[in-house]
Amino acid sequence: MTLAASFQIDYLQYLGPDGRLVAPLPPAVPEPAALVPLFKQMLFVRTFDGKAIALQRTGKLGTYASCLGHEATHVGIGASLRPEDVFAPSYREYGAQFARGLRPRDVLLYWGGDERGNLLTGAPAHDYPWCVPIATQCLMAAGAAMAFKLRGEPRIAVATCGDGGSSKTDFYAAVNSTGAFTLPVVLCVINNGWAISVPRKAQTGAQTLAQKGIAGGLHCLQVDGNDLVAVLEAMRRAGERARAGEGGSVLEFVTYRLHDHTTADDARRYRSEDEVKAAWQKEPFLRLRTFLVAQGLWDDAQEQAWVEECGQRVDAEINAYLETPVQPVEAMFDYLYADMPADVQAQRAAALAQEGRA
Amino acid sequence: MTLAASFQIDYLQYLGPDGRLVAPLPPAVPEPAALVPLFKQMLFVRTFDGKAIALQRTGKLGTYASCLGHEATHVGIGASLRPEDVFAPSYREYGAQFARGLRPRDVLLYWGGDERGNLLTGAPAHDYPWCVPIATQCLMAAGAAMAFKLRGEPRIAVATCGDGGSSKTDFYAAVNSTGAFTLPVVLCVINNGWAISVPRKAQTGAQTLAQKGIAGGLHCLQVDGNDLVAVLEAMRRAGERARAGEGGSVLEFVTYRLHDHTTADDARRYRSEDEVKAAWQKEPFLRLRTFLVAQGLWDDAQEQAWVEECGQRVDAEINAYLETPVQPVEAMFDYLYADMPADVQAQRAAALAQEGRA
Amino acid sequence: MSAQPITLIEAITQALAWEIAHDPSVVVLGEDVGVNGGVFRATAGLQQRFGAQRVIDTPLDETTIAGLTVGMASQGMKPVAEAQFDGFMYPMVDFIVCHAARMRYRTRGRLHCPMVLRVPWGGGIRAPEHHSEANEAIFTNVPGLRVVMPSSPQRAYGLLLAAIRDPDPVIYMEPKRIYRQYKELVPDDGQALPLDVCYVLRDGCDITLVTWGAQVKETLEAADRLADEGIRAEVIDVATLKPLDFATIAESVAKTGRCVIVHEAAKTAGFGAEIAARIAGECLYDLLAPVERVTGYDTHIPLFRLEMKYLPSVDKIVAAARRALAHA
Amino acid sequence: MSAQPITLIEAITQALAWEIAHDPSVVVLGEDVGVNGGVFRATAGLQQRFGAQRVIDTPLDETTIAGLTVGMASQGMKPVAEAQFDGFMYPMVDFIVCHAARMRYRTRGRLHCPMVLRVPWGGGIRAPEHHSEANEAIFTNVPGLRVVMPSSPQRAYGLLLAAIRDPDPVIYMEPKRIYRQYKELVPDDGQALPLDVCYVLRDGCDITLVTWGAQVKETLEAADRLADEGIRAEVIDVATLKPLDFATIAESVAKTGRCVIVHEAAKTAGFGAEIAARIAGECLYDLLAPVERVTGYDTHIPLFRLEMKYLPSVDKIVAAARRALAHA
Ligand SMILES: Cc1ncc(C[n+]2csc(CCOP(=O)(O)OP(=O)(O)O)c2C)c(N)n1
Ligand SMILES: Cc1ncc(C[n+]2csc(CCOP(=O)(O)OP(=O)(O)O)c2C)c(N)n1
Ligand SMILES: [Mg+2]
Ligand SMILES: [Mg+2]
Repeated sequence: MTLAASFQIDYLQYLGPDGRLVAPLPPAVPEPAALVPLFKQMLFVRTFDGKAIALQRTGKLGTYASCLGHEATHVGIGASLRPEDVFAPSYREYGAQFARGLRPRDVLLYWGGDERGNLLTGAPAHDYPWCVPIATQCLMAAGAAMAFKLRGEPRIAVATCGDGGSSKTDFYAAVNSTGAFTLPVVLCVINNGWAISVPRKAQTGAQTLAQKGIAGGLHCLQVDGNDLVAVLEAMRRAGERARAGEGGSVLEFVTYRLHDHTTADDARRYRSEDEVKAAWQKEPFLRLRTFLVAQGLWDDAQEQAWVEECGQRVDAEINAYLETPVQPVEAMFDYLYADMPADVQAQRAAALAQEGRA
Repeated sequence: MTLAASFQIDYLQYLGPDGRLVAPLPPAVPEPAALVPLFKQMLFVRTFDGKAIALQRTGKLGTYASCLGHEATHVGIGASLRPEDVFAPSYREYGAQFARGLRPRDVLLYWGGDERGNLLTGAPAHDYPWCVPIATQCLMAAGAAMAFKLRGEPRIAVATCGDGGSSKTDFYAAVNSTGAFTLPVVLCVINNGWAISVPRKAQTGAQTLAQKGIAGGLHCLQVDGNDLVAVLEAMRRAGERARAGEGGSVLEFVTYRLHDHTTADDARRYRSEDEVKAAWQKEPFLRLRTFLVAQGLWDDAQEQAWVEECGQRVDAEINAYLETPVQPVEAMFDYLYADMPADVQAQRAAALAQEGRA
Repeated sequence: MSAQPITLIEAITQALAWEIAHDPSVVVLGEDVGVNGGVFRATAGLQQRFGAQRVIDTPLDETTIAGLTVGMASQGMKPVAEAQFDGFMYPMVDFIVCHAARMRYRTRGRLHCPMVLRVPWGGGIRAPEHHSEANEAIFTNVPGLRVVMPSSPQRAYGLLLAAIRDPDPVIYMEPKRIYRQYKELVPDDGQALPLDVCYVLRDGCDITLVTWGAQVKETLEAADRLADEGIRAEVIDVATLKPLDFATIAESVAKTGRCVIVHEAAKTAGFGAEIAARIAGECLYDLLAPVERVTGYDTHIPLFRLEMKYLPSVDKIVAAARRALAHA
Repeated sequence: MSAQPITLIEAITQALAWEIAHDPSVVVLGEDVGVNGGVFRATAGLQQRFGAQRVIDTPLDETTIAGLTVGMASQGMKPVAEAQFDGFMYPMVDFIVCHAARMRYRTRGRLHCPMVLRVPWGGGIRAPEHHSEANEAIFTNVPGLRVVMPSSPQRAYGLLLAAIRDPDPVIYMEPKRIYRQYKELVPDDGQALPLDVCYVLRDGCDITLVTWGAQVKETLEAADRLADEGIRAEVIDVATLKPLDFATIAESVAKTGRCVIVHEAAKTAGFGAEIAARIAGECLYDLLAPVERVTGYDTHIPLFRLEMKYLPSVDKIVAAARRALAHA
């Protein structure tokens, strides 16, 4: 018996739950002050999230997927991308998308039942829309990266999916093709402990989700996803590898879904309050705040001002959403084909007639 | 940075290409004499294979997939199963199936365009038919194993697929579910270097195919698939784990496809003669023969007699195949549903009428 | 006997419970079907009652669900799998077409696949993308399958029992929009319904309205509206699309001479086409007017702000019926 | 100008070569399309000529092929993917339906998928299982797709160019049985054909025969046989199933009053149903006889010892035409 191959999965953490560094700041964070704008983004997205949930509860929004607890992972991923890179999200990574320029109202439009949310106004026009069929965005990202590679463009493709998503065959196909073609892809598995009611341990027998990348010969890392520093550093490493033509990565960000799966879900059915309480001890916001305050980079007055500004900005976005008129009926037909077939034209006319607009 | 997990992939080999042991015989082979009947099976299947190719060349068989070079892996897998286990093959593992009792004529019937080959007469009635959609048999095997586990039956499910097949999402789904449910499954990846014209290295960036099992937390082993002893030992280990409820395995058997992909293929288009010549140096038959002769367990006279018997047995099977009348037209309808719907009945009647048999 | 009237989805739960209790080879599997009882609560309480060996949460992969189901079914179990929503069935197509629908045929009857794939189907519940699709046409052309669509609590119960007991694969499509529309008394007596029978929900002699699933609601309302005008519409709930009980439809068209087919799926190559084609082939001389189809448009069902404009409606059905009746 | 007449498959190779040479965003990908030139030789010589950056062998996974194709297409390339055989398309359904067909719609035109999926399709070549399927009905109900079926070398060339250039996803189904049936002069001039036009291959006034793909061969032979009896059959090659040029069919039926639809796929809910349904809805008063469908039976195409008994045949088409003609 000889050794054919061996592997190890490292776990990355810099800022512990108590807000203290467990290791020196890595290259991704040259100085603590660099964290302040990202901390502010985290607070912004948390404000947005709370207001979106409230909006849904009043019946003014459809089903909404909260991002509570994922802020460090989401914002850290978003901050690590360049505009020319392509981002392929699942459905709750608003923090990453805001970092790319997305208007909050577009999130609301999407969950409000209006396709125009997917215009992702403000974000790079090549970014992928929200993706409901789980993990398919990972394989699309691999295809995008293949386009970049074939054209010799210095761009990378970054996809996110959940712990549940990492069970999906499309995720594995992304791992496989990223490795086979040495594609500039970063697959971010956001392990928040749950896929609706199914716990992480029911998804797979693997000790870590990061190790799934071994199946494709990829770079793999498990990361404390509640530690913004670790997220940034993991993304830096994976990004540099990808940009250098050294291939793709699977990064597992360990975090926790503090809210229900969506507003249509009731997590009390399947998980204990104790578990949620324990997760709150490790959430990403407080630890970073503690750190920044200790560094003299943040204080209560700043926070109060920023919270207020966040609230106002989100409210303005909510109003903009609420004031957006419904699309006309012909919108159903107008984006189906570049050249509308005759039968579709006829149906479009019939739909207009049905509205008395013939 | 701390260590989250580490893994290693061992390579198993006992009998080197020169026919000498590189390590003492393992538990799977208590004494060299145990190898003789399997050696004879290898010779039988090689005889069958040559005659099937010849039959195809005369137009008396459809496309046929040769198993030349895979005999140690195939026979070794077949010999390791119990009748109550379920075997889910792809399409060229005749050696394994003969070990389970299959009549050679059924192989010919199948490739001869007759579904009755899939009756697998002689083999256990629960075994799966040949499977054309690549690697789907792996996931079916996981489902079978799930049935065994739920019913508390001491049975295991063994599937084979190729190096190409290990890229297929269904393979990954089998790995994932085997791990998630701790199923008694052995996934045998028969790495014969090629998937039609696509070489192993184009399939994946993984150093070994065995390591794909790490993605599901499975037991993984890379095996010299031309070494019958190693095949038997790998199967013994995986089988014992599975039977003990310890979960599934991915075994990579490294061998070589010495023939064209099928009789419809021309491998000279895409691979060099040198490569094939080098592969013949490592093929499974000669090394085992050398070993058995050195052990005084086999000689030319025995071989001559056995070759002759193999030839006669195969010829008899070929004749039986050639004499099998075509199924009547109603066979198209009779196995579609247990309770034939009225419309199908009407079409059946029409088909009979078309034959003048109304 | 259930003392209380129950909804369509409760009838599904009741049927599952009956069959799990009475047949040890039945298992339920899917995403969130266990402790959570399914995102629509179709399996509510079942894991608690029958245990995690009978009601199984799977990893999040529809290929896996389909493959495990085929594997279990072909080894003697009767799995009832759930696809969480219509839009997530597509990865199951390969196993359904290549294995479930063919196992018996391929092995000349040696192995077969007694399985059910349940899927909540159709639009109109203000759900996110891919939660509102009508994709029955993907399955109706596939030999070896049965495709069933209940539209009432009683039919949901009886057809699901039949589907589970049937030795061949059944796609059981649940009209999610009417899961809780109304209640019916559904005796919990284990009585199955036939898998090849259309239901004449209302007798009439002027025009035949043919539909299935949630559109039964609008179609019956359209029949009411037509009745107000003195037009007696016969309403047929196809219920079992494959195999199709065309005889019942033909009999009705022979009587009325006019037919409107209503379905949510896109028009082109939707299953309504098959019914219209059968009429054109077998009932031509009975027809007094062109066969009308009131369907979804040939576009994707929009997100929910516009979805009701996509779906057939009482107005559209009534208008089509009037067009058909206008022919001499 | 190609000096020599070429076969249908050579016309495909010629179209691919033309478009790779003229549009740098075109790439070909699939299993064995590279050095091996495809299992049918459709891509023969292309990798040698244009390099491994333009003609790409993929890992063995159809989900991967579909996903990479959608990813590339939505980022500005024009990938032409190959599914090796019809029976291996099913794992692609999810990406085709959920992403390729929807990307433009979902993003209100921001992203789109200019891609082609080529697939050798149909029976009659004595191939193994899953190498002989006719599954166009899976795609014809899906909004946002185009479904194209060439049946001659010239149409193969012009339609493939059009498919690659079209900014939306096209399923391009190649009738493998007639890949090498006959040769035609196919000028290599880069001229595309329209993607929404049926071809009237033969004029006639007694009956309309509608078909597509390899069955064009039997249908034309049936028309010959009918001509021997003095019956003038009009033969229409649908060529572009989706969108359907129904006007051409309607015009013919208006003239002949009789129609036989011929296809290889199973009858129930096959695409022939859509054509018959359109006739029943839009041409009822032109009909002199019931619409006939000559199709595969509602069973799986058998392995090759029996497959010719499954497929439509000249005899079956002629018999159906005679039935239609027997009506007054
Ligand atoms: C193919 C598919 N199957 C099922 C669903 C329904 N669904 C939506 S989210 C979800 C769970 C996802 O869990 P995970 O991947 O861990 O992501 P998270 O929601 O936790 O961020 C499920 C099953 C879906 N959207 N797509
Ligand atoms: C889903 C699917 N795609 C494509 C094919 C066509 N095909 C048949 S065998 C083969 C290559 C298989 O290679 P591998 O898995 O290495 O097995 P081997 O033939 O070498 O034993 C391909 C592409 C198929 N049968 N099924
Ligand atoms: Mg999760
Ligand atoms: Mg191989």
